[in-house]
Amino acid sequence: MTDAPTTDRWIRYLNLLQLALAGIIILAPTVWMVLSSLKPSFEVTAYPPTLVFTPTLENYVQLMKTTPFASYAVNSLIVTIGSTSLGLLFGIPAAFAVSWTRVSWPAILTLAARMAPGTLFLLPWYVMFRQVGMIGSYTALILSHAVITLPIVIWVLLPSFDGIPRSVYEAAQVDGCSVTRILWRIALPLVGSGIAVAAILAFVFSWNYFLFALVLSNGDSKTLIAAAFNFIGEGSTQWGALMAAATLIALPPLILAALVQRWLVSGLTLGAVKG
Amino acid sequence: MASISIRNLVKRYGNFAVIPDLNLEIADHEFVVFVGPSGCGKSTLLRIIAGLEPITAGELYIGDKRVNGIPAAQRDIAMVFQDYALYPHMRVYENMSFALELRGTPKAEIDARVKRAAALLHIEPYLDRKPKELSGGQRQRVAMGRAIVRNPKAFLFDEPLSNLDAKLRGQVRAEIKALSQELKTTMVFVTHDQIEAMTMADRIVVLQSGAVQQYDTPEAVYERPANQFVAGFIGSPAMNFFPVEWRGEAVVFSQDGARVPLGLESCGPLRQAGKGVLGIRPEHFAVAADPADGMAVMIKLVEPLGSDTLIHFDLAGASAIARVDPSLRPKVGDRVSLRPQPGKTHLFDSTDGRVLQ
Amino acid sequence: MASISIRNLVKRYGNFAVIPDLNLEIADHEFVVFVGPSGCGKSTLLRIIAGLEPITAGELYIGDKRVNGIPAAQRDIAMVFQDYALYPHMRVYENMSFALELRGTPKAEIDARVKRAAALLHIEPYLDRKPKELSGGQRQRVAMGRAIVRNPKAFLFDEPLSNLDAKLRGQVRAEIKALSQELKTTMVFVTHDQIEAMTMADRIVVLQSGAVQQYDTPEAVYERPANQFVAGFIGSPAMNFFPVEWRGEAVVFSQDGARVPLGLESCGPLRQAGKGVLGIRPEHFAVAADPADGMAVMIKLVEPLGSDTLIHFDLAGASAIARVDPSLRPKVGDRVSLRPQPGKTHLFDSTDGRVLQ
Amino acid sequence: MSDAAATLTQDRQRLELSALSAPAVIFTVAMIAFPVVYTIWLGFQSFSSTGKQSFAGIANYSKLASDYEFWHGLWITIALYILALVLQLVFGVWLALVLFHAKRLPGIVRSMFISPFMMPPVVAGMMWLVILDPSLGAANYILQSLGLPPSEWLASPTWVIPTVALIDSWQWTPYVALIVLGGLQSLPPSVYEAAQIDGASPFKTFQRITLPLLLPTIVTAAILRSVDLLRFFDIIYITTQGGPGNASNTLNVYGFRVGFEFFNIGYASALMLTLTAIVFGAVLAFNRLRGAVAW
Amino acid sequence: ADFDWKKFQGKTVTFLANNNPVGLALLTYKADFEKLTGMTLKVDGYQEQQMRQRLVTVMNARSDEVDVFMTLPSREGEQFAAAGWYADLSAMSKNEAAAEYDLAGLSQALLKAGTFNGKLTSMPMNIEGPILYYRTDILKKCGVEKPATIKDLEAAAQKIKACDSTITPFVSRGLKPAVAYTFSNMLHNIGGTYMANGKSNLCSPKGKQTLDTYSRLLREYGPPGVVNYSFQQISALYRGGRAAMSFESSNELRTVMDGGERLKDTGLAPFPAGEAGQVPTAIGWGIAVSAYSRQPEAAWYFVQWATSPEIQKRMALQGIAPPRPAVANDPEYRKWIDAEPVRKEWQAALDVLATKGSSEVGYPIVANPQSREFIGQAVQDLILKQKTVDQACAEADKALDALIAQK
Ligand SMILES: Nc1ncnc2c1ncn2[C@@H]1O[C@H](COP(=O)(O)OP(=O)(O)OP(=O)(O)O)[C@@H](O)[C@H]1O
Ligand SMILES: Nc1ncnc2c1ncn2[C@@H]1O[C@H](COP(=O)(O)OP(=O)(O)OP(=O)(O)O)[C@@H](O)[C@H]1O
Ligand SMILES: [Mg+2]
Ligand SMILES: [Mg+2]
Repeated sequence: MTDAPTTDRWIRYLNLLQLALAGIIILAPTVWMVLSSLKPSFEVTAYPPTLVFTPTLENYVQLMKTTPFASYAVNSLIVTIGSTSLGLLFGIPAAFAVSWTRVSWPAILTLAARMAPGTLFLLPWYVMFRQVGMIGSYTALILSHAVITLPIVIWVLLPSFDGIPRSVYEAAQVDGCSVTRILWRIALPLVGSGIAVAAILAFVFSWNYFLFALVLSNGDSKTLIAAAFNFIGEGSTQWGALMAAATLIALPPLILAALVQRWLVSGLTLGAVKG
Repeated sequence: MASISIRNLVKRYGNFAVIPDLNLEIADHEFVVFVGPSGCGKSTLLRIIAGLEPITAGELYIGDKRVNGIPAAQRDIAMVFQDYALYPHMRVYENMSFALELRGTPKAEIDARVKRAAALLHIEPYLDRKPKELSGGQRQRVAMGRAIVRNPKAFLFDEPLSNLDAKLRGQVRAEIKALSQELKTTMVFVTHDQIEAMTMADRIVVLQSGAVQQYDTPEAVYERPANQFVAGFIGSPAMNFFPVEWRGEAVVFSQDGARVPLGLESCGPLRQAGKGVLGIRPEHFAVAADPADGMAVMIKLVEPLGSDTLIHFDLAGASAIARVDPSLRPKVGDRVSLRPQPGKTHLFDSTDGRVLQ
Repeated sequence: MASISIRNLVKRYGNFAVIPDLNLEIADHEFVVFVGPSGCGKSTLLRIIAGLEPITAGELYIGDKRVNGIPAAQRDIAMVFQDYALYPHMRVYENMSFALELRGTPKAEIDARVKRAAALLHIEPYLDRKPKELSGGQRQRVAMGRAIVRNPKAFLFDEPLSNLDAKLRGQVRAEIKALSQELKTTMVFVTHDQIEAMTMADRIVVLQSGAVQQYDTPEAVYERPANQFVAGFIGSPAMNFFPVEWRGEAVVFSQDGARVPLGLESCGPLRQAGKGVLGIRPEHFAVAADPADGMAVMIKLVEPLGSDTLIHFDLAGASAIARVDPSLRPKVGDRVSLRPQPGKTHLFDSTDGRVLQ
Repeated sequence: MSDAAATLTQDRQRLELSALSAPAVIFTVAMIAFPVVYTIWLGFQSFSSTGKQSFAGIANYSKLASDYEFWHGLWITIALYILALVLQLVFGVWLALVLFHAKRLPGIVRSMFISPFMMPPVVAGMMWLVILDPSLGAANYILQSLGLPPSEWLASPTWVIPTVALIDSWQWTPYVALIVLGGLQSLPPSVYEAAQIDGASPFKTFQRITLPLLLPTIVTAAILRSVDLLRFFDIIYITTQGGPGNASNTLNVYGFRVGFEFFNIGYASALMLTLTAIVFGAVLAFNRLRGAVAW
Repeated sequence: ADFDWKKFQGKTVTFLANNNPVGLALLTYKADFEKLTGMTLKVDGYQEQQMRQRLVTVMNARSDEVDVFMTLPSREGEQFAAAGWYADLSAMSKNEAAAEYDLAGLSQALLKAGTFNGKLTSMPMNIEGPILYYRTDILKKCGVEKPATIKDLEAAAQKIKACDSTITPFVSRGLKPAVAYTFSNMLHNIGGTYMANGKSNLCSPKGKQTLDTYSRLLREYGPPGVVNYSFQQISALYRGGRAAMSFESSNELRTVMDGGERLKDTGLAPFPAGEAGQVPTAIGWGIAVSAYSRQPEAAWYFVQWATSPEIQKRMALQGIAPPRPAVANDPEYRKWIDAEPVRKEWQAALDVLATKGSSEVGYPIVANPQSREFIGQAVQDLILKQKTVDQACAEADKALDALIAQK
């Protein structure tokens, strides 16, 4: 119905081409991972690499049989959702305040915990949480993971908040909004895509982080990712199971990304402000 | 419902003093219009009153309360922003109801008020739209609506009608005026439109470079401008200025020594000062029936406005404009004889622009 | 330097046809002004010409070239946006030089052109600032400057002067007019300002709901409006309308049967139609010296504009306005006797608003 | 003058704003104060091989200066950092643009595009180890079937760092892209229309409009990547453990091994703190830059 | 006589396990232990590096959270012992043992390897060591005999290379920290020692010879990228049929046989002899009680159960080579061994390990883990031809001397 400009069409083709290229590079290894999880264990490292094979769910079956996969998954979910929520809860207001005041030390401070190698925290945290008897509790894990999620949330949201025209905040102030209200009623709905990105990133980072779980959890509260290591080991690297575990582990973040992707595409809908 | 009092206000951006030192008293219930050239600090002043801009020095009172440290949210002021500043994610209805909601106004009342404002501004069909789906003028009206649904201590309007057509502007202007009389709320209004300024204001503040040039009623500002700046700024087309001298018991143009056909009654001050600047508004030229009676000029350009016609011409080395009756049907190249209407001329000091009287 | 030709243009947002079916021919070098109520589709039309908005149906030619599929960047058109759309990260200078740079204009020439435009718009002091450090009017001038440094096929201006004070607006208006004559570039200009429309346009397009109501010279639009809408829209304050009938060889107000003091020469059409709507502009009332000669009205409201004074009154059940000389010094409650100036009245069909002649 | 401005700004509002960032600040301080103090203390301890612990003064730090592995690790760390950061920023921006323009891409597919960093880094490392194996891996198999010479990838002292950078970029480019995509969404659309009118080609628009407007976001991504890249660990640990030789022995890998494989906690603490200081420096520098490119 | 398995009924013992086949095999019988003793066994299982990380953390915090943990005495024994992390098992192993425990039945070499300063720190769980996996079919095709000496090995590799260019003649560990495991075997076979007179001895003729031979074998006959090879790659390469000879851990048998392709064409033997004959590396995982455990006796109950003849026999049936010669003769186990020819050869090789084996992997010093780095570094430098043998050994010696001097 509408005439698309001709050059636009070329650009579209070019874009499609790039999309395909990026897709292949990005997805090939992932596809390989999924395929591997469907291969018999020994075939993963077969040479030349096999593309045609009879898929088997054996690895998944074995995974479920040999590990309390579901309960690890529940642990992981609790810890990840907890720490992501905590990160968002603390991070959103902080990012907003930093963007508003342009005073950035709080943002840098929260990042400080990410500047140090994670191993630096192992011993002191172990000592610290042991002192209060929290080793093995979800709380300890959630708190430690929030140290990872918090700076991600803050830093990802900063540019989004910066992008909101000041005068919109000002209008809200004049309308009688306190700063906090402005955050919840005005700023937050406008940075939907930022929040979606922050949530995904925080979730993934927390989900995939194993170091803290290593010392702060015990057998019962161990996370999925920490358990995944069990398939690597001298005398027994179980490739198939490892890939199956990896596939399953990558699933929740993917599902989350798919869920919030609606917010990923919709950015600020400006048209409220001149200039 | 509050007076606004500004004392020794200073506002700087970096080294640049937008407002060097300003004092202003706006009485309760008063309708004050700020006018001044673009960039003179009108918006800044409004934003300071609203509490959106920190003050470099000085004091600000709303009612009896010193509000220097008080955030905008607690000043209970409604404002229309020059750049609209609508909430992009809210529909028009929500944009307008938001402030009321914050105040816990009952739903039914909110609805009534929003509907009323929408009707007044002719934006009922758009209540369900998002700002980005509106035209410029519609957005501006929403911004306006957002303010007038409220019942604040004071309204601040920053060029709220600039994107409306004349007809709508006339209507809205009348409604605002009515509103101000009904609510008895203090109003501060920024506009570039002379008609708006003249028709709405109880008093007009003429600003230049952040300083008050004159603060008086519209008639006074028009008829008795305090200085050459005000005289030149108020009135459209602008007042014509000619350097004149008192020479040989008569007023003559400095440029060519030609005599200015002026009644002597208005020459007193010039007699003392020796020289000055003569100001004549375009509408205060009369076409002299007797050519000898006026100054003969040649028409350079004719601008028919429908109701009137503007003629451009050169006089005493300056380009000048006169507003004449269209029935005159002037044409470029025609010669006409003009004379200032008696008692309608102004004289200013040639150095500092102060009015001479 | 190109004509613009719009044929059977349709533009819809969803189900809402902003422009139902529009035809328009703008000649090369022509200066065309779009006027119309807020939301009637002026910006949309401009954006369509610029290539920023896809067309639902119809054809668009710039010069001889069908540009339906051509992206904006290749149409070589300069545009001033209603919402400025300045580049927030560039200084004023860069904002203005960007387009020239893209065209590989030599540095020295860029500099010269930017400086010239900046001088013309009085924004030289701000060349080093970022847009957020400017006042509303200054931003608007930068947006203007960004367009006029170029030498495009056509200029599109979307209310480019709405935030400027009268004086500056007058200057810039004159400059644009001069520019258009110097460059001989096709210009399309949207404005709400009657004076701008009247003084600048070669031809005026009056739009309503996306449809052209009249497309003619300013004089024609003012003096011979094609229909009641145009008559009511052009002119400020707006034309007064009264339903009238042809009764007993005379024109009478439908409402009260009172006779309208009209010369019979202007009643021909009414005689045929039987009834119609009489239009009288506020400036076309004359104060009758002899009270018996006119219609006696009581002044409800007085609006002194300085150069003129508006009086509001009720006539034949409708609210009406007349523009009178301030020397009359009318007061609320005064009674005056008014009569339409002969030959200055208009008659419209009472059903479809078409002009009767 | 500006202090006058400061005293007169809205105090209540400042308080409220502080209250907004307070939870994050307090939480962070509560979580890291003890570890930092404890580690600083550990850094001044010496753990003799017999497990006895004693105060060592700055011995651990002076040892750093003369430790060849430390300086080598620093060099490796920085080389890898710069290489990987540049790769990821360049391709991340590119990917973000491609995704941004592919508006009609179904959500699931879009999510797939950003999937690599959802893969646990350890798994990614294992996977690439298999793929890049010079004699077993698919990478060389593909190269050879295309008639290209095979590469030693991770086994070559010269190529190990570029290869690790590539692996890391494969995994984290989508992450950068995601952040940049978030930034792209918040750019004012009207500016693009102005650029079109000014006659900017798509490339020019990108270069002169998009990129400068995105810079703050890109710098943010760079900050987030910097803190990870300077502490590069997982993939090396899985694939080369610092080898061949010490060609990929980054500071963090080295520090980890000193602490948890060689059990010298004191020296490891000194190493880690030094590394932390380096990261901190980088973050501060980038934060400055962020201020400079804000619009 | 008065030994009572239920003595600590109701107690909970926490076990930090390594998720390697040894640990996993043991834990299949967890329920049996709990039933037998009435105790609760809380298992915390991790992959090796992670387990070590957790252990280091827990121990450095002097936490009593872990009662029992798995340990590799040949690697970290000295260091942990010096740090005082092991409880002394000497007394308990004698006084608190069930009648059927048979302390003496455990491999004495391995017990010795777990004894530091006269303290018995861990009980052996298995025995393992690098052995040569070779392809009978390829050797036959290329007319090569099963190599009996290191020289033979190299000659065989050369012939294979000439006879079938698609196959990797020989593969072993090249990854820096992993090298010591196989390297030590060759060094000992050649007759070298790591230390002499309290100094590092790599630059001795035998040391140099070993460095040269080991690296040359891998450089000339090994796969490309061998410097990153550890068990994973080696097993994969061999299992995939792309290597003729592979020198890898005995524990890899199961991995190598996965898929069944190598079942029929694989031969197994201890590493060929050198000038000093065959001195295979034989190590084992140990199970130790933490010095910070608040219930060492209860912990010991678990340890003794885990290393009891009954359990070790059962584990043996899962392919965990038992550190008890007696178990190797158990009829049930023999039946399992006889089921496959490769298992027979495997057991035969392990028998050699058990009798002649040395548990010395890397330097017999506290900083053993670190010493392995320098061995690996020297080997890698040679594989990559970045240094001459003299340079490489001299550099390693220098670094190792400094390490030895650290006391
Ligand atoms: N995205 C959109 N979706 C739906 N309606 C739209 C959208 N954009 C504009 N409109 C409608 O189209 C009509 C024409 O808009 P346009 O901006 O052209 O008006 P205009 O004549 O420029 O008005 P103004 O003088 O107020 O700027 C308006 O009624 C507006 O509400
Ligand atoms: N952030 C800033 N930094 C520096 N100067 C600024 C800043 N904001 C505004 N200014 C300057 O302050 C002056 C006053 O601005 P203000 O917006 O109050 O003008 P205004 O009277 O509202 O003009 P207009 O009629 O054009 O809207 C202008 O000259 C403007 O350039
Ligand atoms: Mg302003
Ligand atoms: Mg518009």
